[in-house]
Amino acid sequence: MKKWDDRLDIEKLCTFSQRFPLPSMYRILVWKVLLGIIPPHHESHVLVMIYRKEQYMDVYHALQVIRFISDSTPQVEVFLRMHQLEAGKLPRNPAFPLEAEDEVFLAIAKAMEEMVEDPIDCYWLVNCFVNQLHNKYKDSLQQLPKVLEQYLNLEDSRLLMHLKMCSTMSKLPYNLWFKKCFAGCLPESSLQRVWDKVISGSCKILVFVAVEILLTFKMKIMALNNAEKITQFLENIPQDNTDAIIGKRCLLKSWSHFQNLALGIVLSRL
Amino acid sequence: YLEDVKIQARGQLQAVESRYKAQKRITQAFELEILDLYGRLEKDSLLRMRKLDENAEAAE
Amino acid sequence: YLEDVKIQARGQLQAVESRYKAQKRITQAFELEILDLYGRLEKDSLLRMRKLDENAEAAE
Repeated sequence: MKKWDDRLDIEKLCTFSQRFPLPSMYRILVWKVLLGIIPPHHESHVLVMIYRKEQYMDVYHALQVIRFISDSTPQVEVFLRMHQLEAGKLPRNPAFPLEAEDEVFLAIAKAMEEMVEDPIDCYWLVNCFVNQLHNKYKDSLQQLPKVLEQYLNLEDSRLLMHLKMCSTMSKLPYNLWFKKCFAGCLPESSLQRVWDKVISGSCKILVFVAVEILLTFKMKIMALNNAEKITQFLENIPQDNTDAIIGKRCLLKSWSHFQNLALGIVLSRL
Repeated sequence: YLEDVKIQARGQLQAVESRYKAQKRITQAFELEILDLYGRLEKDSLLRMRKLDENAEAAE
Repeated sequence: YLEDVKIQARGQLQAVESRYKAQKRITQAFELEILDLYGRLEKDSLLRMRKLDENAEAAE
């Protein structure tokens, strides 16, 4: 008798990931399911992963044939070329300069590479994560700087005033925070917890983390009075402090508080 | 239950379809590469012919 | 009825599977073409280098 009730409940998984950090032993499995790499049925996982692996090998081999990659090409660059080929965006020549979106891909791939050991899993996760950012979140991501300003205004209007006085609001590292989803900016354990939320359906967490960073380094930021210096500092925040920012306190308590606030902001616009 | 079977089938179908689409992209990339390589070969043989002409002229 | 759904799903899966295989055969043919063209390009550039060497020797 076959078991048919071994299906993961996507909705429950999303709700759980929104509220708690995923247990690390299940993280990759849950991410793969949420990103649609494997279906919710346990029974299909082996078969579907065989297809995914074949596709990986097909694309990888093709890039070798057209001499886009060699054995010495770094893994993240291999992933980028694979992603470009699959999207029909492979440049005519590997020597062409990279586009801004390629840099975003590489940053996310580098961070993912450190979290995921298996290269096939890793490629699929990066590929589908980046696609999710492009497809599902494209419009919301553009709104995030505005939401950040509104949220910061509620949390600490003095800090917002200071940032505005130094004309920093338009120059904050939005690319790093929102497009790269903090890849290369936060240590791995924090990044995983932020990505749990992004993958399970909320890119507003990115605003929340950005504001927490601003609040944490408020003294330092208030002492700086020029946009370049502030931006430079924020792009290279000391990593030992950041785990605490994304710590339990923030992600469990303030996050739901923030969700309510964000909802308020959204509702007030209607 | 029936819904379940359908969802499961759809999951498998999506994976096979994506593998097929990737293969199609590969064909396109190979096509471009072949055109490019033919272009390079032709340029090379043109160059060689010009060289031969020049040598012939020099020899005259 | 459930059997029906399963048979239908299997049919769809097989259809995409065979499209994939067909596409893969095209890719393989193109791959051979690419390898051949690279071979010819490399032979050409070897020939050219040898020519240059000969010319240099002749000039000495």
